[in-house]
Amino acid sequence: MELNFSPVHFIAVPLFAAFLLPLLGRVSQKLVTLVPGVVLLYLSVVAITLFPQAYDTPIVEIIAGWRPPFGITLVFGPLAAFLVTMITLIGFVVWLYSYRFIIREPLEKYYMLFMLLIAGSTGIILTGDIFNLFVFLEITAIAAYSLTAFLRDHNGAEAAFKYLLIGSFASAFVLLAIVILYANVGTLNMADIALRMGDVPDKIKLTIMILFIVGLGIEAELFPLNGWAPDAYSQAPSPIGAVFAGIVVKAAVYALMRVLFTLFDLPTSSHFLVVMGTITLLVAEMSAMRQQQIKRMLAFSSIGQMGLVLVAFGLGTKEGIAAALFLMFSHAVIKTMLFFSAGYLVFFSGHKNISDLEGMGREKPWTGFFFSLGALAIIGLPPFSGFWAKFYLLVSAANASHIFLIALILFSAIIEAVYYLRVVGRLYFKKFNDIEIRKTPFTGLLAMGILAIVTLVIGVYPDFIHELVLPAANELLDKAAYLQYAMIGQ
Amino acid sequence: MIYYITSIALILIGMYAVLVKKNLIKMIIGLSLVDGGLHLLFIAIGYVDNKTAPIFSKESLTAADMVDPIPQALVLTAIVIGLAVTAVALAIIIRLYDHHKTLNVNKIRELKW
Amino acid sequence: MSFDWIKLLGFIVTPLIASVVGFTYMGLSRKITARVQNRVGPSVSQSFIDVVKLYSKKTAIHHGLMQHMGPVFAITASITTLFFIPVLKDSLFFANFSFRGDLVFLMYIMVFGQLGMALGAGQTGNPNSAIGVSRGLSQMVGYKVPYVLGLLAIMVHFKTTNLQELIAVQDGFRNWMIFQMPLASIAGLLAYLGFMAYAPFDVPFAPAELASGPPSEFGGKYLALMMTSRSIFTFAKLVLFVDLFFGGASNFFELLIKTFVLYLFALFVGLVNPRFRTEQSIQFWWKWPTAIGALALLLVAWKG
Amino acid sequence: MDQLLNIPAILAIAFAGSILVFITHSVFPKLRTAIILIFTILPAYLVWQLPADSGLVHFTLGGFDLSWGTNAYSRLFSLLIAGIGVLATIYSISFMKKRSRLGFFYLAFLTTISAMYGIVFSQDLLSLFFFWEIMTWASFLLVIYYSFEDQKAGIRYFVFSAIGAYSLLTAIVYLYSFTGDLSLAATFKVIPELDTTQITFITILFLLGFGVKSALMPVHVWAPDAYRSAPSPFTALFSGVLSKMGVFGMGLVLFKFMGGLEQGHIIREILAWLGGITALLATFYAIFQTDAKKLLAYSSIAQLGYITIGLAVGTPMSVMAAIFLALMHGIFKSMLFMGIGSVFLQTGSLDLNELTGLIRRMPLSFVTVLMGIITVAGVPPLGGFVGKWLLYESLITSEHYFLVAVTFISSTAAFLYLYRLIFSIFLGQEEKEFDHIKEVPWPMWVPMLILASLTMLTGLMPGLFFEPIAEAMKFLGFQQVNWEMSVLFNTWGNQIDLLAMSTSIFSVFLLGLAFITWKNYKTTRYVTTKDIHTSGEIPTENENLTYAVDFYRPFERAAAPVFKYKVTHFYESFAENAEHLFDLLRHVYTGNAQTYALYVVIFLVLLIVFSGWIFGIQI
Amino acid sequence: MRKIITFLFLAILGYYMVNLMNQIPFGEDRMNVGRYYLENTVSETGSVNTVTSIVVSYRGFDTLGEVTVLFLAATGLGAILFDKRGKKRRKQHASSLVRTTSKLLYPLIVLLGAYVFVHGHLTPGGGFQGGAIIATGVLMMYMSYRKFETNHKALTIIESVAGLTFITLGMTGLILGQTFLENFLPLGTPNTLLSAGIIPIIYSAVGFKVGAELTGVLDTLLKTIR
Repeated sequence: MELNFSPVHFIAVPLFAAFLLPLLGRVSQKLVTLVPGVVLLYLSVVAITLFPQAYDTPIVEIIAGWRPPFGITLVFGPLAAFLVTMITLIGFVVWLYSYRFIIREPLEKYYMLFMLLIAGSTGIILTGDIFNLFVFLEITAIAAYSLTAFLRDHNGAEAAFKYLLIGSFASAFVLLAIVILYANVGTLNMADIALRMGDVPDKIKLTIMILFIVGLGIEAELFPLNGWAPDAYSQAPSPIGAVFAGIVVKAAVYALMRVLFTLFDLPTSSHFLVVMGTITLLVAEMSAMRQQQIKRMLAFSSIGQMGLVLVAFGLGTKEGIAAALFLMFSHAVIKTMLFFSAGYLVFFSGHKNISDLEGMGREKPWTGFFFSLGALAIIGLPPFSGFWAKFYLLVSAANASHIFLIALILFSAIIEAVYYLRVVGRLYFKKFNDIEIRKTPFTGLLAMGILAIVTLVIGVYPDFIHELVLPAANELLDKAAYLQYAMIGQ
Repeated sequence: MIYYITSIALILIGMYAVLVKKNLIKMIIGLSLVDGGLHLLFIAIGYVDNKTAPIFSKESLTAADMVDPIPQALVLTAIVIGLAVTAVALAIIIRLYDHHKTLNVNKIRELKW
Repeated sequence: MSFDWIKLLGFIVTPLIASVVGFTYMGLSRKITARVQNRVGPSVSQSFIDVVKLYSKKTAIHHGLMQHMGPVFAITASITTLFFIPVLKDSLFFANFSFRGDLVFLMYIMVFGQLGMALGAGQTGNPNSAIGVSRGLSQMVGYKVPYVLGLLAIMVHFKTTNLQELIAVQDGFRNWMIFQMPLASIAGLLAYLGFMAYAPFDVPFAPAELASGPPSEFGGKYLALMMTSRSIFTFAKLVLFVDLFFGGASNFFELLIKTFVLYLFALFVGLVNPRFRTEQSIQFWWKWPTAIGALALLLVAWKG
Repeated sequence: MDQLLNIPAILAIAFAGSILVFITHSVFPKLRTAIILIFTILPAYLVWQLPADSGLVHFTLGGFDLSWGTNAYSRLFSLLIAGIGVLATIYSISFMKKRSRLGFFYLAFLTTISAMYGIVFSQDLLSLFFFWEIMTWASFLLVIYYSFEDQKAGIRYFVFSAIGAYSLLTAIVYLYSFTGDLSLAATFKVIPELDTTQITFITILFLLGFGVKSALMPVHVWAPDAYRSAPSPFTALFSGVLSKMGVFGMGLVLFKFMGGLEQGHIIREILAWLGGITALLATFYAIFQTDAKKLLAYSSIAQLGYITIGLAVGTPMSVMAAIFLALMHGIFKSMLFMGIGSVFLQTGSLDLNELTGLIRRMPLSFVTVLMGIITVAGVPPLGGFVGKWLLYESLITSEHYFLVAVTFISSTAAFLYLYRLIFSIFLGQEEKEFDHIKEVPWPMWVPMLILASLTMLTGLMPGLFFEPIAEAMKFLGFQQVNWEMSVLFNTWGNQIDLLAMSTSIFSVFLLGLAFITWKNYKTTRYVTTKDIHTSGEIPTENENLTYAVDFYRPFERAAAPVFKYKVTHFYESFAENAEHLFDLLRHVYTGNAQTYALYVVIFLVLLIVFSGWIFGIQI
Repeated sequence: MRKIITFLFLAILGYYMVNLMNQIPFGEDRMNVGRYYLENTVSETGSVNTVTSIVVSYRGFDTLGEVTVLFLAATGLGAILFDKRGKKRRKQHASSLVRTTSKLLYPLIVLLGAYVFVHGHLTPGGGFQGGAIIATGVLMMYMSYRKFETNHKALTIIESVAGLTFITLGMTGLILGQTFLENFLPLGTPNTLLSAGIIPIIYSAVGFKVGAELTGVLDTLLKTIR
């Protein structure tokens, strides 16, 4: 049945589930917790079945039967396929983890927001229409605000407010950019815009690009714009922290890159990205060094990783972008695992501070083990996926002959090693006493285990991912081809 | 042109409110000001001199004498989004008020560094 | 290697001669010291009497394996050293192994004995022995510096590390090393004082302070063995330095004269000097002798 | 062909073993020992079976062509790993019996061994680095195994290894950007074609990378604490084999990579002098340690200094000396650490001021340590002498006069700490508190004695080692390497006949021993060390006659100027300041929402204003 | 201090924006996609209100997102303010005048709202506007009567059902036609109520949804005020 083979499912099905959940809530809470999992599983199945097709010939889904540029299209090329698959899989694991982790009311609201978040981020990646992208960006953002404030005992509200304030600045700038863009090209389909971009004066083009950079850069955690990130990450429920690191930011970065690479081709923009990425990386790692709260530390570290991703994109070469995608994948997996284990550590010990977690590794051997594994992996040690990500990045940097950049990256990696290993060390010494032993839920362990296995397998045999990211990188670079199929030939 | 100026002025005033006012509610008002400004700007861009609304209510009307419909359609969406954001913001502010018993943004700084 | 019995005979005779000469020198040293201090002093044969007495004595006690083996280590070292030193110039009879070894090896084998003695002394658990050992080893680090520098200079200059060849190059009075390479020789001779461990460098044994230091727990045959080894070792050292700096000796007469003069030199230095503390002696060696040795080495290195 | 498949098989078995141990430990500990033994001995056996020069196994991973294979050089080191690895594992089994978290321990332990196999077998830079890093983190886990206090040491170790590894990585990617091919063979070909600055840059990076692991000054500061913190069986492996990986790498760099940098090149000289300084200073530091393992750690640093000198000087003789010393150091240092470790196991202390008089309690350990220190001191007739002799002769003949003086002095000073080690632990007064001490069980002393006999053997006929070493040096590019079974000779034609030497030594020794025993064994009786001549009266029990504290005070006073400066302080202050800087820097994140918003606006405005400068187009 | 900095930067920003806007002449006709819409909307969608046709048909996907955003707002509020629902209300009633008037007007307002979104494809206005009008009516009632209650369950059910209708329509389009949200009903004659295919249906669904959601939001907020 061709129903299965349509990218629109990635958006429609979660929405459907989200709308359905309140009704199911009337029936039974069990369903409320189960249905999202089923949906995400289904989506992953769809993604994997669509995969080869997308890599063979990109699927362009027309909405409401209007050809571009008049209707809205969903473009499901290799890049989109890669990221969407990643998002659905991560989403599924997050659900697996939340299944027993989120036990406070309102359950159904949590899962509705979660579903909407998934829908939004997949929408960002799939859509071929700039305004539609804005809409989905907003959906993701609002869902994220609400989820940040979900826990009522933490300072969730404060974090959410900061996030919302900066986030609405972001939306304002993006909208402004779209307005000016529309005023100049009179169309909204990205491919069409790219075609008409030629006769836009450079200054206006540049202004639009700057507005996009600032607006999307806020979501992508560019350095001076990422004040919201640490708070949001650390205050949101642990699975949501994982979702931020693994899904939301990735979608935002995709949006930024899609806009920069497809709409604009100003030559020096890439160098700008490299510089900003490096600054982000360094500042984030340095701030992470002195954090007391474990989740805050993780937050800063993932900001740093995003900095790396930006650097890799900024290199602008094919292998650079491939490295960036690889990095996105491995970071999504590892950081999710870290957030999960940290979540359980904090949950069981009842303390957020690293100094209070001493000996937790002995109380909770598996959780501690997964945390240590994640730490080793994210530092970039073999045989974990992090190593390959870093290696590809460095190789591409070297081929672009940025030796200094390599030095900086490795310096930051050393800082990272220090603060992660501090935590790992603390976990295993000093028996932890004042704690009543509760069993770690099996689903949680399963979730972490899956991620651990993934990072290990990718670390030993990176070709799985490496062969996928190359065409994806190609798509981002090969503008002509994109226009060709996004406009369906015209 | 005056429309442009006005809407830009609105945007800037809103931003000023957000950046300077200490009261959370006022900051949110500032945000909606920014939104309003943006929407006006969009509409203003879509406007074409002495054309009418894009509704074929009478047979006599042709496509030639109508303004650009797209901005209006988009602004409709934008408005709704702005509304949603404002609603969530207000809800968060209620929570903040419960937690900190103040609306002064400088006093709400438990998460830092 | 073609093995002829005359050599084997050499292996047996050389130690004997060495011990005899060594004991004689010891006796002489005591006599001379006494005369200088205006005493009568024991007869020259005293040390022979001592050692014979000790050998015939019945050893009563021991403190364990290492004390048992320490003296054996010591004598092994001394005799092996002797074997590898050409006692007489171009005489097959006393050449023994000296063609098959070289200076670097000698430097090491000479330490071997001290190590064995130190181990033995350590076993006895007498604090004095331990203190003596610690001082001795510390001093060793002191005087090795100029010694090594001087020897290096010589080896480098003549492009050989073999003692035989070094003797060969200094035949004839004015070709003695001390004239050919005065600086190196001076450094070496100053170090030689340390080797002999007479005053002012006798703090390791420090008679009357440490109760004769490392050997203080040894009695009977142990002590006898150690005394023998010491005498042989003394002789070996003297011969070594004679070979190094004074052109070796072609017959016993010459050898005795040279060695005795050298011995007296050490002795008189000791007689006119008070005892240095360990660090003083170390610093003494690390100042001028080292400088001289370094200078010598520099000159050689610069020349070729 | 099956020989080719062996290498992946070895690595697979080894790594699988480590994981299997981790699992079985938690499931059914009964099988643990068996599995450990199987999965250390089987790979070792396969390594033994490997031919000296198997072809390459080619495969691509992650888009890079990788290749594994053996050559004479790597085979030499792989045999070292196999031998010491097996012995250390056997030793560890009864050493670690009483400890907890054994699964964790053996996971890391076996992983380290396997990673080292990987390092020597990998014929391309990527897999070299890959295994290198695995080795690093596995050993890090072992360093922090014992307690929270060791964590500082562990992190210091990891940070320095990371610095090294990352300079390695930089060099690798930099090279790759020229060659586009990671295999060693291709790299060797390409490097000479680069210009000198590039070669110098790459070489320095590589040397830094490998020098860290082999504890070269000034990047040695991690070593003492790390060696001290790690459990003794692993310290044996750590200092004995793991540090040799650095040597292995240096050998590759100096003789294969630096095609452009001939003998006497400035880098070689600097490296040699670094090694010399390392040897000297490390020895002096070692003299004043009161912790047995730290003492040995510094001594290892010094020994590695000698090895570095030998490699850096780079004449055939010196290289042979270096590799021989490396092997010897692998043997005697692991045996010393094992000996000290067994003392630690039985007494629970490593403090030289506290331990005393264990000789009659633990004779076998004593013998081990005795042989060990004789070897370290380089006193004939044991194997250490051969290496030292070769090194000095090579230095003299290659006109590194002052270098040889420095090394000689340092090796003379080595006597001090060696004597102190054996004296304070085994000799001296026998105290009551150690009366109950027993000798360690056989799985611990058998490996020690095996190694001890090895040192004896190498002392008599070093040719057994010269043969493979000569092969390895052929691989390194030394065509004609002369050696004989038991005669050492230098390029001036001076020689030393080890057989003559040992015959005289042993014959005299046996004669003397026979004499003294025959004379004494009936008559003498054993008395305790309390019963000594102290000016006539017998000391009472509680009278302290042990002379151990500040054993070398006079020497310390004499050598005081040397110890004024410690590079550690520099690093620590650096780290401290860095952390303060970071702390300052993260105050950018003032928790104020408005400030963040302001950042956004400011950033936007700045971008617009300076757009000309940033993007090239002024708005 | 902060004020000055802010003012400064905003001034610069404003300057640049005005500059920018100068390059975009006001009131000029620069449509290209828009023209296509204007020309073909009647023939293609059968809706005479181009804006509506764009909102619902050409860019229907946006509208789906839009609805989602509103739904999201309602859900988010529910999640954020979960544990403090329905505590207290205002103390006193409004004046009787107000009460009677609102009681009179309330049905009319709701009716008007319904009219607006049903005729979305013919007249200005549509689902959102209609929903908003309905919500206003409810708000009025809230203000006048203390006792006034809306059935929250009912509201949520309406939201869900309406949303489901929207997506189901889309899916039906996907099944019957080729694409999501494709029109599968006859277009009918323009300017009559039953025309423009699925547009009125979708708009009615949207109307219900928006009305219910806004009401829900108001309900939540009102009931949490202390």
